[in-house]
Amino acid sequence: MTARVTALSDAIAAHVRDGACVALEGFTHLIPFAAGHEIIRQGRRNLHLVRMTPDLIYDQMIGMGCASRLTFSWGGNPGVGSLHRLRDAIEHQWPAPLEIDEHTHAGVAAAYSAGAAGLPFATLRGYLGTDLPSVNPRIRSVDCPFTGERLAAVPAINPEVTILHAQRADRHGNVAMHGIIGAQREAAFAARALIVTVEEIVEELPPAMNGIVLPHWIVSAVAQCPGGAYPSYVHGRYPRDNAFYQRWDAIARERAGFLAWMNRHVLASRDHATFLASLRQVA
Amino acid sequence: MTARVTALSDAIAAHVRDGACVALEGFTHLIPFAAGHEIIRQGRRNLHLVRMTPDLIYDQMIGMGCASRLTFSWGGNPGVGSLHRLRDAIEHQWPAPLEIDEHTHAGVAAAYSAGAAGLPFATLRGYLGTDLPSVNPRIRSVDCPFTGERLAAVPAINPEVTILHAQRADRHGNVAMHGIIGAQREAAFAARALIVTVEEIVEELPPAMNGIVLPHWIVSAVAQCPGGAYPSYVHGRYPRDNAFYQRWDAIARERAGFLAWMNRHVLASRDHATFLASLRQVA
Amino acid sequence: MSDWTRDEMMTVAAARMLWDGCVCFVGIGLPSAACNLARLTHAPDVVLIYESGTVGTRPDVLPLSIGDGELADTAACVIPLPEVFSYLLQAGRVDVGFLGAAQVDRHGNLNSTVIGPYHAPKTRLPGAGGATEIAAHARQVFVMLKATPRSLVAQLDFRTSGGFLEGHGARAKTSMRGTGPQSVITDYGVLKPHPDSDELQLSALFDGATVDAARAATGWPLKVAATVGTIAPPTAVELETLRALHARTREAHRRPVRLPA
Amino acid sequence: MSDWTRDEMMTVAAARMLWDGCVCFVGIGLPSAACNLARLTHAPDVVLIYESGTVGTRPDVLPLSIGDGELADTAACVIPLPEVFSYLLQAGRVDVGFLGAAQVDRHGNLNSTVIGPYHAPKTRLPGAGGATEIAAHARQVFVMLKATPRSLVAQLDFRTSGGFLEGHGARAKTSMRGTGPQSVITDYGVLKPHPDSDELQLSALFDGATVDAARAATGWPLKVAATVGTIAPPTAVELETLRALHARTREAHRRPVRLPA
Repeated sequence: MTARVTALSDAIAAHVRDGACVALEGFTHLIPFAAGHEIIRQGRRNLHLVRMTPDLIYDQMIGMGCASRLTFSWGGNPGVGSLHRLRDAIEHQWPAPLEIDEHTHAGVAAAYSAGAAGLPFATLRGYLGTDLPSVNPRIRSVDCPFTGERLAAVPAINPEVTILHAQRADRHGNVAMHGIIGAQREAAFAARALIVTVEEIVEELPPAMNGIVLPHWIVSAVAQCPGGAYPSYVHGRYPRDNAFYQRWDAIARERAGFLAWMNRHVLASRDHATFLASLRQVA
Repeated sequence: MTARVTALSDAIAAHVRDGACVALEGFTHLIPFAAGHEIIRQGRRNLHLVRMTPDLIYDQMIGMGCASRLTFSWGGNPGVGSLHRLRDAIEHQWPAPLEIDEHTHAGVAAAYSAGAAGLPFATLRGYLGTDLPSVNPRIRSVDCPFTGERLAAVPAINPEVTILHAQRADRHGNVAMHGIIGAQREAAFAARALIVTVEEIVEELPPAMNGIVLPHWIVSAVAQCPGGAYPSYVHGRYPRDNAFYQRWDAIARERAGFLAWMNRHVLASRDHATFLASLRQVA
Repeated sequence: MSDWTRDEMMTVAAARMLWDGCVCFVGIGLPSAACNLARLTHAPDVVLIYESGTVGTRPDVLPLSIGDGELADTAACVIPLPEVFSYLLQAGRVDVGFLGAAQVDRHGNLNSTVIGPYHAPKTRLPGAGGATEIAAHARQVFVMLKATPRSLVAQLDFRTSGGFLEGHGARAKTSMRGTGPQSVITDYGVLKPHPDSDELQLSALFDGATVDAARAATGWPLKVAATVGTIAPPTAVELETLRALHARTREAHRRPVRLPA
Repeated sequence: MSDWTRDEMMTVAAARMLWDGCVCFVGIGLPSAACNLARLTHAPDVVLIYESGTVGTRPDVLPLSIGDGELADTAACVIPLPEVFSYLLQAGRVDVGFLGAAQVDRHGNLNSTVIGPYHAPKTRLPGAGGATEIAAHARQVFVMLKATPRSLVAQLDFRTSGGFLEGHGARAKTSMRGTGPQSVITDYGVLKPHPDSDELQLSALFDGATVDAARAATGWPLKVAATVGTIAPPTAVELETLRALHARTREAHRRPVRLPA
């Protein structure tokens, strides 16, 4: 399979169905906001969202009613506080009940890695001394066939669709990224379909050697989407808008204010460029 | 612990004891020949050698009587044929019996990865349809606690000492490498002690970002050793001497010729520079 | 100089616990400030690891999040997140794990998951993140939190990360590989585990803090070590370095970000 | 042009089996020549993976070993070897695995480990390397070897890699994920498995080869497919491309290497 260079809206329409298990990854860096907004615009429902650190983008998707289940390991606004929409969904089932499948970072990282490797489960020295296994039946154990030691086991994560943002792709769909990469490669290899938005599509990528490349034949669709990670950041292109993360705390605190903001900036914008323009008007 | 910049002979004397489990890694590229020769010069015995692809360096170490056990997955002279000293040890117990612990590449790679991760075993979809488990009791199985599937399991490999060769280190002992890297990082993280020979020690390494760096606090000793991977190669420095690999077939075919060559070039040379000089005289 | 805040004293006290060259897994917030203060003062070669994969990082300003670009630019290397947890933490290569929490109990167990019942939460907190495995596998753990009877509690609402479990050697019987929370740094002083019972007890007070104040801020009947030390107030160098770090950080985070075009 | 060798015919026939864009895990030797010939002729976008971690590589000369620097210089990316086997092969992302072997049996099982008993070998061979898992997980497998009654054998001395096991659907009952050896390319023609019995039978002959010669070179009573095709001889372009590749390779490997100083 060779990656199709396409419009983001077409990629989402083609690959993200209602009820799908979808992972938007990016650890602080390269968070695919543009793709998340497009999923909101297209009104997807009952998604099983997976992400180590539900960030503002999942706060928005959950608050807009896209999700019915969340697999995660840390759900906050980093350095700021709560994700109010996530909390409202968990604490008050608004706008819909949200089943949660809660893990630790080590557990999700291992589960993505197992998914990438085509294994049904991951083994780790994890979940020791924690109550998590008492609330999550998906955390089990396995005995070492050599030492007899009991270790933790989690099921592999194999998203139907993984969505990433990256610095560049070439016209064949090879994707290059650098900087903090979290568990993105594992989430990419674990997925049945992989959508990547990029800042720029170039004719040819430079020789990569040991650099991070997602080869075109594991990429389902590439969409050029400048600023697509904003308000998170793209190493070498634009910094994280920490002030926006701080402002989000007030925007998302109340349902009405949240909905008004989403309507004005996301739903009223036909694409990410328009979304960014709408923010520029406010600034 | 901070890495000591030291002479190779001191590093081998300090870390490689008779009977130790030792892994010299490097997949075609960056094979630590200088370190292997130093182990031969220091007359180590009963080593448990681990390496995915026993290359000329293990042919030499085995032929010189350093090893009593070998964990491996492919033992040949790549593109040329047999390793005659390895075969002589297995077929005729010369110069000493050699216990073999035979795996597949996937199995050894997984075992190093498990060792690096501090897990007692690795799980893989491996050893299917092969007779290897019937001759290697260390290949076992584990059942997935979620799906019930039976998978292969191998014990983690945690060498007492892993030895690598790399392009550069800084004076703190941080090591940078690039090019084909095989399972070197996994073998490094799996080891209790890590010795690295490098082409060059520099004051400061350039910023690495996603490049391959072994941080100084996992490195036990660094030794500057130009040409230390010859006749294998160092990307960006010198090419593989394919002709030498072809010549080795004749050198190693008979015991007497092998011993004469080793005596003349390795034992009679006090260090790797002298070894290289002795080869230059022949050429 | 005596016009320091309790936050500053906590940060300074925590920083002093790190030694030069130690390998430290850094949580965000107070731990991040403490670790970088140590690096900028007595421990220039402390190895700071953030769970985002930045190893040996030397940020000029404190990150707001755990994955700011500054951390990557100044790192010895940036590795995939799964390797941080497997090759570094789980393999036992981290000397000190530095954690915060919403609640700590008398045996150093931590809650950062939920206040109230898990399935009907009063307040849903962010959750475990890296904390559970840091608490299990770092050779020792330092915890930082402000003391109130609602943070130092007799009973956790949820145990996110294991300290000494039920105490009296319970942890040593598990496969948790580190030695557990050896210091809990609060804003009145430092708690350390009793060698037999593993119960946290008052081990040292900040200059100006009292045993009574410490007890009032603790949700269980706080025991006091045979000898309670006094922690020297911040030195001028420590305070200046910390305040300059915070000032640089504030300025950097205030700098307006131009929206990408 | 009819002055081609059997080696050349084998290589050309194997190359033709690859399609443009297919993801191919390449063994060294004859498979490597075939895969690169395909890339230089009808399949410019074939994705070649060598187990050394070079992905999407486009070498100008054939590597002597599986990890020559040329492979890294021309690769789309170079990844750690454990990922080649886990993320690419085991996860089922490889279309074609290309293997050689010392022995093949009638059900496409392969031996590259030992001639004679394992514990008292007559000839110790290199062993499995990547072959066992390539044979299990590549979506299909092509095998290349020169036919003699000692290479196409009734009974393997050791089963290194599974083909159709005992045949008659035995493989499909295992957790081997690929469809197994769909073509065995010998120097007289191509064997393919019978759809029911999984037994390899003569499916096509090279120009000039005969059924009798094929039978004489096979260590079991070779069955012949209902219709046996004839494989067109190498075209001028194929032969010229292959010979130029070999000439470049010979010259590169002959180039004296200066000993490092």
